[in-house]
Amino acid sequence: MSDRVENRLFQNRYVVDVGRPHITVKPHVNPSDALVAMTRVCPAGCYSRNDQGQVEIVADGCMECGTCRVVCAQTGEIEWSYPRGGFGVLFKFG
Amino acid sequence: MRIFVCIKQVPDSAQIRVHPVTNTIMRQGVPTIINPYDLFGLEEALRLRDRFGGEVTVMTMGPPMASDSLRKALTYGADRAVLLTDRFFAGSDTLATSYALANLIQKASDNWGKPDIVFCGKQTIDGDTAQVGPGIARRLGLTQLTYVSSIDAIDPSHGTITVRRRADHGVQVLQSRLPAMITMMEGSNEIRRGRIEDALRAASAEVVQWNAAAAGITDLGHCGLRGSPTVVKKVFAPPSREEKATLVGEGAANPTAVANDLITQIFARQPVLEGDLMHAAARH
Amino acid sequence: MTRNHFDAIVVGAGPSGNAAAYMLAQRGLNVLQIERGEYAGSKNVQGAILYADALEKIIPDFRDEAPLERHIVEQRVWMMDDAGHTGMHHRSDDYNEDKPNRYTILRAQFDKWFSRCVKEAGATVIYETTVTSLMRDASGWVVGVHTDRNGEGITADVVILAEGVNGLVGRASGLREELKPENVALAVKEMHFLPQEVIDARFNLKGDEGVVIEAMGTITEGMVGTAFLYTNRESISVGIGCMVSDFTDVGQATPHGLLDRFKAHPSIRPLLEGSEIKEYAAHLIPEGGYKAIPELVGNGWLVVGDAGHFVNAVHREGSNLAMTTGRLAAETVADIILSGGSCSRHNLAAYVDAVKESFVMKDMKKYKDIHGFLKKGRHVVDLYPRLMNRAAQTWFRVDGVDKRSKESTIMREAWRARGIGGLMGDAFKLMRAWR
Amino acid sequence: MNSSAPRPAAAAGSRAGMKKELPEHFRSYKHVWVFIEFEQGEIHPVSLELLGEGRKLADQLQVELAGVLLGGCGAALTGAAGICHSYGADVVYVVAHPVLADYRNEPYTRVMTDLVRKFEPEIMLLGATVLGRDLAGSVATTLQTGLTADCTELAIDDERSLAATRPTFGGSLLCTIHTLNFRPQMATVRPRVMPLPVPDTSRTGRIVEYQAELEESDIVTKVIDFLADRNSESAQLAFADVAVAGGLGLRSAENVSLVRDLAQVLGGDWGGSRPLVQKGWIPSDRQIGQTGKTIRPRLYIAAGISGAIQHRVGVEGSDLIVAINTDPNAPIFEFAHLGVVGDATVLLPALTEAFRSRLAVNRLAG
Repeated sequence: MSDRVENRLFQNRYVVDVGRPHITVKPHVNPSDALVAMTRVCPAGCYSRNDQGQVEIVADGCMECGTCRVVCAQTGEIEWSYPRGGFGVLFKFG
Repeated sequence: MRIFVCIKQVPDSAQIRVHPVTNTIMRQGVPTIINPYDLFGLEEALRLRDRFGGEVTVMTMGPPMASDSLRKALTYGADRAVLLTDRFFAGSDTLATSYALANLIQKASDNWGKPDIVFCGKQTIDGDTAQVGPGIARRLGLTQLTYVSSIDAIDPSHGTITVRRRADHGVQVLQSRLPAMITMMEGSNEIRRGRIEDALRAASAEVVQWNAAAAGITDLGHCGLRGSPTVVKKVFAPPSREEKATLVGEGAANPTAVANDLITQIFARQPVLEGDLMHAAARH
Repeated sequence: MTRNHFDAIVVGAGPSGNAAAYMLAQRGLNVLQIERGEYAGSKNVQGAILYADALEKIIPDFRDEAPLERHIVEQRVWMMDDAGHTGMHHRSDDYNEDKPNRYTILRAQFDKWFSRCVKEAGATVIYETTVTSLMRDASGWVVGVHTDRNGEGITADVVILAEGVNGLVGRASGLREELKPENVALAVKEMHFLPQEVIDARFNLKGDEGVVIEAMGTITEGMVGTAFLYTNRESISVGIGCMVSDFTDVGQATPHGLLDRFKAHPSIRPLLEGSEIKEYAAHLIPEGGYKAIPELVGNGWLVVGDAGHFVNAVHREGSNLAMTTGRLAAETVADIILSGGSCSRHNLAAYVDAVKESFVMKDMKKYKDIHGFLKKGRHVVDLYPRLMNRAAQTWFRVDGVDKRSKESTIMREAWRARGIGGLMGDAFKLMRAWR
Repeated sequence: MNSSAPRPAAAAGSRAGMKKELPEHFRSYKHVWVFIEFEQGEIHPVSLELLGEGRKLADQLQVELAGVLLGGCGAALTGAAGICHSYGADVVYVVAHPVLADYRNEPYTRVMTDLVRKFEPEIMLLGATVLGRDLAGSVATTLQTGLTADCTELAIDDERSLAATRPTFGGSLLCTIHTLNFRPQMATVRPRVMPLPVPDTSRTGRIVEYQAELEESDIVTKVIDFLADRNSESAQLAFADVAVAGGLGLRSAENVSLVRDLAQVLGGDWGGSRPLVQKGWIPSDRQIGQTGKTIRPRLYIAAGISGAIQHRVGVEGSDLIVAINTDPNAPIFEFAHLGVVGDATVLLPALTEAFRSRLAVNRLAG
């Protein structure tokens, strides 16, 4: 039960920049192992695989750690930038 | 146009949690923000200024740290910020708050001229009363236009304004006269990001700070706890709902049977709803 | 020039950026600091332990005002297997000194305070503004920054990049290479709130005393990493971190699953019992060590803190290296500008020399091989803790077996698991890496 | 320094906080009043709910319950006054004047304050509707009395004082507020919190007609149009009595129509969870949940929505939550009132049909 990552993220504070996701997965047919690994390794559980096997991202709960950026740097499958100033996660304790 | 915008620094209520065991409120780390409803008023004010020229003054009553919120309003592009802060205001209810703010607006008018429009948020997210705006309007004799979803026309030189206002079953189109106190509906606009120049200016701008005396408030009997007719006697957490959903339609023969079971249960719990739905269906 | 020109622009308001901006403002320079979060600290995550020395050199009387949680009187290092832990506890009343050496802090609050100091020192600080790129002149010299706000770019004599581990600006501008998964650790952390008295009682503390637990072992499921538990005034920070490359290639766990397992460990669970979680955070830690330190200066720019990979992974130090590099950078820049010099690569090299002279680079150098050792010798994080716990249990359990037999059981198990050559080799390599 | 955030009971020595003898000039204030919202020829249900609640308060205080009806047409108001009687009012103050035909703050405030000064009620209740909130603040400020907004519970304490309980901080806390030394004690009350009383058509009462002195030329605000919601296409989720929403359990964009069909039969509005917006199946103004809309309908039907905490926050205030989901362990069953474990794409059409025939049958019978 406590493994449900969204219940943890609910404790966090976010200002979501609606309609401007700061991370996007480029269109693909077969994701690389690195990208598939993110469905498990992303600490915010932002990545998931759809029925056709492609990896999708919903970045609303992103904590901007950069893990996916580093992991997928070689494959070039994702576009990663910081959210616009003031948007994204806002740590209360850090 | 000369526009005043009243804002309030509030705790981000989305971050407030009630401890599930002790049933007490957990205050640690709850950040303060500008009351989100105020931002709809601020944005509308900035748009009017951009269109007609003039200036936007943001103001608030609050503790000294409320100047952070005012400074943030400056980064959005407001021209001037005023903070009314004094220990005499502690514990103000809506009546005492509207007294202090009306005086603040009066004093600001003496300094910088009378406003054409005073914007307030529809309500605050901590108090949710929606009463301070109307209170200010009443005290200053401003035209009261609450729950405005758009300003359709405005003529500052003739002092006329046409707005759409949210009513309970539809939208009223109202034509009225300035000066007015307007509260904007949520979703009617989106607060801008200030330009880099606004951010730089705000970083070093002075936030004008007045205490009660500086704002010309001499009758402290109308301020703070003393000036508040209402008294909070008790604060408590709502009881949490323990029981889970009652499952319906288990073992039913087909979807239609499940649906009928469900409808029976719904109307058993909401007996009035059935009549109202019929009523509504008949009207269609 | 225009009113948008500054002596220096500092990108980021973490420990390194705040240290740099503060020192520059103190020296009378016209400084602009740009932070992308709503407030300083809103994007920052750390355990977090503050090492007094580095901050004292910047704000000597910081103890009077800074939001500090507890000063640390006890350090526990735990080797964990699935059922328990074997460890070392060091506690001393000497730590209850006038000016304690280490404190736990909450970064969001601490950074906010530090940022206020920066403003009071006279720097211009803007928030909610993301620097998107560096502005360069025709010769490639860095002359300012562009932001994600509308309006013109802002120019300065020098740009100090204190942008943190991801370091997007510097990377996008080609100042340094992309991070490698084997050079960064991903750490996740939760904030558990408990009444102060409960924490005092559970950890045998009074007043502002605090305890730090660092743990390694089977909790990281074969990955290279550590877990931690720090006491704050009325909360406990609990977290775990492993190398990113291990997360992808070695482990099978999710980061939060790993944290859950650590929290459920019989040695940890009672410490957190009844707590309320109020935040879940994740962050990267640059742990590539000495060999991963990028180019630090160039014409019109220099790099400080995490962006410069300044983290001592062995001693879990980072924020003190950040503050120190920020301070050293500011001193270099102030010397140059106040003497009318230009912030060329050549002149800014004085910063690199200063870093080399300081404990920062000396420590980084000392452990330059430890990283490779841990990576190759994964058994250090898994096998040895298991062996230690088995050994401890064999040793302490009174069960009618004579002590000499127990000793030989312990040794036999160690040999069987790793072999005498392996054991000797590990000891030798570890010694060399540590030296 | 909050205008209304909870603060501790007044500190000793503060004037308003101390329980004093009510000032002499307020002693004559008696009776409980309910402002009756009367628009487009109909009484707002919240006013009838308040008559039910006001009846209890009046009985406890052993005073009269009065309704206050303002409007443009005397005949219509008389009819409405009869309804007020049947819902429990002993007396109805009727003010008919052409200026009062449509609600406007200025003339309504003037008439209400005049009435209070003349007839001196001790309690005045209004619905916490757009109209009620617009009016209450002006009236309370003019009368310089206490107003507790958005109440969910009313009671009389043992000192004959109105104890008004209201949620604050977005509902995470409740506080009970008194107006001790000023009259009338004013409160606005949320719609659908108090039960609608059963009318007694045999009940009668008095009507007091009051002549307001108003001139249209004195009123600066003119109503130039009214655009009724029922003629509007845009999402009215925030105001709908019934809301139906779909989640990923719908499985395809085409199946969103199943949600829409049910909402239509129920005369309600429809929406969906965040993933549907992200997939582009529904427009963003129909997103329900924390980052979308917060809704408080009387009936909320969630089809194929697992009920992550973000969604829960957005719908928790609904009177009755019905969940349909294939996963019996879905979190939505933790906070729904009624649940069906099953496929939403199968159940929604069945439910639509069943509702359609049930409402039609009843209509014929009625």
